[in-house]
Amino acid sequence: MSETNLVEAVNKALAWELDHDKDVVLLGEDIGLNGGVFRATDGLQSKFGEQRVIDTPLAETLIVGMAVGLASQGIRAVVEIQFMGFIYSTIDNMISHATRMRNRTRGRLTCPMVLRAPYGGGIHAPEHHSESTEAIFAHMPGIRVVIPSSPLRAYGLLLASIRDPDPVVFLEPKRIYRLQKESIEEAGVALPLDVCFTLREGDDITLVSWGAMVHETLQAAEKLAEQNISAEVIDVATIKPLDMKTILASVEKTGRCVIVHEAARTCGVGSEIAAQLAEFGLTFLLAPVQRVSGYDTIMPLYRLENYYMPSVEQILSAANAALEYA
Amino acid sequence: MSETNLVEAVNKALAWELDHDKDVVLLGEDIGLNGGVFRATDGLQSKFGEQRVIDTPLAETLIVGMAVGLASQGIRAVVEIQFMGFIYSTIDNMISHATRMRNRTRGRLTCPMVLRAPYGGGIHAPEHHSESTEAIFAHMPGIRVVIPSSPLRAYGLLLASIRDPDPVVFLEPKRIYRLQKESIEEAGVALPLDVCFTLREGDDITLVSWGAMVHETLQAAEKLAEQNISAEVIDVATIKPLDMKTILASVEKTGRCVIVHEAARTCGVGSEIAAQLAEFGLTFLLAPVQRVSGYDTIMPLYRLENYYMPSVEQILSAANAALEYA
Amino acid sequence: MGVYDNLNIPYSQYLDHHGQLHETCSDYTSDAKNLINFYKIMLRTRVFDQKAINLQRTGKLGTYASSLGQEAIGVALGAAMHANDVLAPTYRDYAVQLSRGIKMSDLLLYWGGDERGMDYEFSREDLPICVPIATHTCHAVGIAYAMKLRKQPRVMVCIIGDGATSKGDFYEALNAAGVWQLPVIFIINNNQWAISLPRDKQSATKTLAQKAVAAEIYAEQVDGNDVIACYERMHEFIERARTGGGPCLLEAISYRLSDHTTADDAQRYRSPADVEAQWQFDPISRLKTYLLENQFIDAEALDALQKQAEQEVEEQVKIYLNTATQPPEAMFDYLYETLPEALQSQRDEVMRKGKKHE
Amino acid sequence: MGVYDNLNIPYSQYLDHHGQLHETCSDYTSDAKNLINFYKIMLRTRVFDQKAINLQRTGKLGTYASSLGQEAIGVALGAAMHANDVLAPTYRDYAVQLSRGIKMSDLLLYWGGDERGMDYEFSREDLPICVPIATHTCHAVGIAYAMKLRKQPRVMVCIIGDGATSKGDFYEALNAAGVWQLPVIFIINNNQWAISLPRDKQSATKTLAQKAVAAEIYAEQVDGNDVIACYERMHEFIERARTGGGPCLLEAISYRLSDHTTADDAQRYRSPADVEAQWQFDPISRLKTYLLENQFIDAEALDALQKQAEQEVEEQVKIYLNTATQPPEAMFDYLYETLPEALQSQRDEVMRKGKKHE
Ligand SMILES: Cc1ncc(C[n+]2csc(CCOP(=O)(O)OP(=O)(O)O)c2C)c(N)n1
Ligand SMILES: Cc1ncc(C[n+]2csc(CCOP(=O)(O)OP(=O)(O)O)c2C)c(N)n1
Ligand SMILES: [Mg+2]
Ligand SMILES: [Mg+2]
Repeated sequence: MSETNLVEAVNKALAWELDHDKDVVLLGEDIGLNGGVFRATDGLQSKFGEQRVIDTPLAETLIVGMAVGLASQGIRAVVEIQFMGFIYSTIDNMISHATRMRNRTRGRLTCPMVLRAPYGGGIHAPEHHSESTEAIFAHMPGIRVVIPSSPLRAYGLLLASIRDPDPVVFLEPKRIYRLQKESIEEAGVALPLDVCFTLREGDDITLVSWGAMVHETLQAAEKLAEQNISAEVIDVATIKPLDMKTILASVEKTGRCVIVHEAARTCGVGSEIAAQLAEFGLTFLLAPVQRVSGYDTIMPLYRLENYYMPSVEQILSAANAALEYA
Repeated sequence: MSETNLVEAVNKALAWELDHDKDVVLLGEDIGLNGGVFRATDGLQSKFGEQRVIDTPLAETLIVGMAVGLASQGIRAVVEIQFMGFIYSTIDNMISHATRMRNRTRGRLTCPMVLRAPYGGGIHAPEHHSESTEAIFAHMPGIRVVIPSSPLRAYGLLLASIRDPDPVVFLEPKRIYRLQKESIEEAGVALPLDVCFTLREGDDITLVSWGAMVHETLQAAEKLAEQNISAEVIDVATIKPLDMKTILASVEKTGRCVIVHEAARTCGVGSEIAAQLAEFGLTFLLAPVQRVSGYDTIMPLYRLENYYMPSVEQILSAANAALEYA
Repeated sequence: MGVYDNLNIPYSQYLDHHGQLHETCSDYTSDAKNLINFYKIMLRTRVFDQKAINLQRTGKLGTYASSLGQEAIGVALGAAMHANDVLAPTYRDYAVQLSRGIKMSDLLLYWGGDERGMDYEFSREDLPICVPIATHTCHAVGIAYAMKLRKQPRVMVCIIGDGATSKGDFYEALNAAGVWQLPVIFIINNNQWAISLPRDKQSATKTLAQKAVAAEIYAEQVDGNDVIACYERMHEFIERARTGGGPCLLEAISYRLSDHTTADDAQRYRSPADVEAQWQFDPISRLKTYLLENQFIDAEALDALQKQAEQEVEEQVKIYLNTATQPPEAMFDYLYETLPEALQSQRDEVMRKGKKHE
Repeated sequence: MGVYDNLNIPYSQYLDHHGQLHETCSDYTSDAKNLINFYKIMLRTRVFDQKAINLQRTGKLGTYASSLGQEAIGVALGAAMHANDVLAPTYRDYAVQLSRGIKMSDLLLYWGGDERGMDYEFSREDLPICVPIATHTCHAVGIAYAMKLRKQPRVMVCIIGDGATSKGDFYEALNAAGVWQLPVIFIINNNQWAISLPRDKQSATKTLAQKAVAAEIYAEQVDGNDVIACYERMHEFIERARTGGGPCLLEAISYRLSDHTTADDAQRYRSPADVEAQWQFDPISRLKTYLLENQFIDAEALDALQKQAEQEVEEQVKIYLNTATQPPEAMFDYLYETLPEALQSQRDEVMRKGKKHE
């Protein structure tokens, strides 16, 4: 047991799998001696060698292409893309190959790989370093998209993602890399994929979120509690495929829902959740589903980034609108 | 005036702009002598020269990167990507540069370019040749995504897209390239972007669609009319930004809505429309919004593609479910 | 005239287009049995190819990419590779695929719109046909990395076209192969055309082989219509890589005698006379001349081979035509190892749709 | 030992690291005035750089990428380019940006999190700083294409790092520039490191210049810490391109004396002693030696230049620090030429948010 923050939890999960499965390799830029720009792979190269913790040339298409090839040989490649802003040149390989290798060969070849990337804003990073474009991956068939929001979930979900027999995009909310510490038992126990985590139970309203925004959402729930409003908080965690069962059951109970995410609103994952709530929950919805999200703008440079990102206040005002709706 | 099918309409719009704006160039693979694999650029190179109708090396990243550079010099580059399945390596340039050139330079440089690609299934094409991934582009800020569904709209909307001062992704439903002929007056008159086209008025239910699926949707409306049900049919046409005003006004009138698209369901553009209907139309929705769409699977090879694509029957059964909902 | 004319990339030709041998063969290619085998597979490939085009023309097959005139490259490669080496092919590499035991019926199934055509019975680690140009070059590097990591004496072979050499993927792959000295061979089937784009508009380089200079990878050119030279160079490259010698690149110069695919009409962009003139370099006739002139085979035996090929193709076509379509829910059955619950209802939906259409 | 050791890519050095001249200068670099101007801009760049790092350390600037030790490349380039040529820079090219009239206050605004730092007052056709590595190489090809199409006597210059040479974009751009013989110069600032990856792990090639062989583009190497050699080679390349001579590639060999950025800690992956040893090659001191030894300048004048640079930087910092933040709705105001109606409500929303925070 040790007190661990989110990025350390990532490191521990990687170390565990490298240690227990000789077919796991890591690859990415600056992940070796440098330990990754956020130190997620700190110390792993010296422990597991340059052959398994691979510093690659500066070429993202190559990295994910290699992962597809490695995976076809049964090697579980865990890729680090330095920032989500540099993930776009990997989309071709993800959508044209990784997601469909099993399908197109009718199971002859598979693609057990993980595409890790820090994502999101809020750390005063330079241009292109604050992207939240998870919806692009969530639209791809044949994939899982997993986003942890705490050290414990980072540890357990990353283990599950590496062990998953299909490709997983694992997005790490870098704003909360060092926000919070939790005790992690380093026993290699995975958490389940494909299910939401209900972080707080409540009866009056359901707040649905993922990634760093879970923290603002929890704070909003706390404030609502002060007003004697009991909010249920759901961390979606696996945003593809969606565990709508849990979300629908909650909204059936509360009748009201606010979805909170940092990504741009239009065609974000929030739209899918809202659409399904409207389709399957119309009878029990007591108020329109609200989305509190980033805007449909380019993520501004850092002086304005706080205006871009959803605030506790915005969540509260959406929640109040939903609660007051008659 | 001449009877023109959709792909010929594209050709005529390109020819008009090349003729009337010396700053327009076309670039892509096999668009010269070969006239493009669908003949959309037939005859244009011999008329306007190799300098302006440019056969490029086989490199999609280059092509769209060049378009960004050309556009920064005020040259309106109209790019043809041979099939949407080969568009993915252009995403990096679209999201990291084209969409944000104006924003990041505060208007100093802009990106008036068009990214054309044939898209969708239904022509028994080989693997990777039947993709419908418009939602990826619809999620990008700073962009327009335009999809014509008839020769007339192809002509007018493509002219508008080329003249638009910002980047436009122009997706051509290849299944209907030669389905229908319309009389086109070759006068260079553009149609408006950013608005839906109401193709058929009705009071009982709203059917919303775009691209090739508009035709199945119209057929479904015809069948409903035989049952004395009057369906309003909306062709969204510009799927980003969305003209929700028109859609909301229609659903306010009818109370019921079915959205029809060929792309995978999860995080498709249908989810955004449904989410907004649920948010702004909850009071007048008489039934859950239904989505009839492609599945969240890899587009199957052609033997099964008809099972993948929404059918008139599926639209009818969704419409009937919405109509019967009490 | 290029900037790097003094580069002197080696070029090999053993058997010229008159069927005359100019170099000393290795034991392997001195053995008539092996040459006859080359001939046999080239022939099978060509008969298959013609049949596939006919099937397409009569509506029994989807769009098909012909390998006409480029059979030597694949047959030589098939002979030079070991069974447990791995191949990453394009859509025009039937010759090597057939050599590696991929069934004609599977190739037909693929072009006939059925994913089961990629579930090969043999060479099960080979990648399926790659359509997005050059993307498989990076997969090949990953596979070669796996081989090196596991210290296996295996070699990865990746084939691409001349057009593919313009794509960034190719270069990223080459560079990485050079950095890690991986056991991977890149073979460029330079058939002079990328659909309608002629070789000289694809790149200003005098050779395509010299692109390997950008990664410090050894490269050569070979007459791609000369099955003997192809075999000799490929064999050497592959065995060198197998024993730790690192990556190599081979540009095999050939010509696309057919349209790009059955959906293409090459007369729009090149003259039939130019194509006609290229027939004199046909890889099959030159080997035939050589075999006959050296009495390695006689006309009768050649006839028998032709019949045998036709018969095999007919049988395979029958298997293809008799393969029932998958049920619609098959589109979900290999999407994930276990279908997520969220997708179960979609699978049910398409099953119902299937029932209605029955 | 590489495979292509006989390539003989030319390498130029005029001024060695002791400040000794070994080649005959052109009229331009024989003129003390021009050399003093080189010195001045290198100095300004370095003073600016140090100040920016201090601002970052004291929380007044975001992450910043230092150009320490690589000033010669940019200053030479700034002198070799015409005002109406176009530059596509990386995030480490302040020396050339300052030469081209980009204001320090704008560079600070950019790193200080404000888009207005990319709205340059001069050189308005230059691309803004490019962060996604190598993507601007293809933009450069597009711009050069525009110049050629319009028959303008202008030249496009694109700078990239050693790491960027591994990206496919770079190669696609090179190849296209070769095909169309465009007026574009690619300059590689080979500072030996791509964050933590040393040059020899980035590519197996003996030189980076030889990557141009893959596109049949002429290439040379130059001592990137020798401002005179840099200027001579760049001037020749640029004027050649201007008069229809086509593209070239120049690898300028330098060294990153700083951390990668202020967010980096280079001690994790390279020893301080190695960095220390590189200081002897510093481009500024060698030019200083040369100027002093040849009595082109005296110590007093040098002092004055130093003071002048410091003063200018102080003034520019003041402008930066006094620039009020944009209103929140600024994030919508240059998204499209005209904001689509669908986004109006979001703009209103962020304005309300702004009001609340006031
Ligand atoms: C990334 C990508 N872009 C475009 C295409 C469409 N396309 C299919 S084959 C082809 C030409 C390929 O030429 P080459 O590499 O020389 O191979 P060949 O067909 O001549 O064997 C093109 C452009 C594709 N399949 N993939
Ligand atoms: C496509 C992309 N991948 C990763 C990064 C993160 N990154 C920023 S700078 C850098 C190293 C660049 O090295 P080099 O090209 O040598 O330029 P230098 O920083 O040394 O000037 C990396 C990996 C990026 N900006 N873009
Ligand atoms: Mg070819
Ligand atoms: Mg560098």
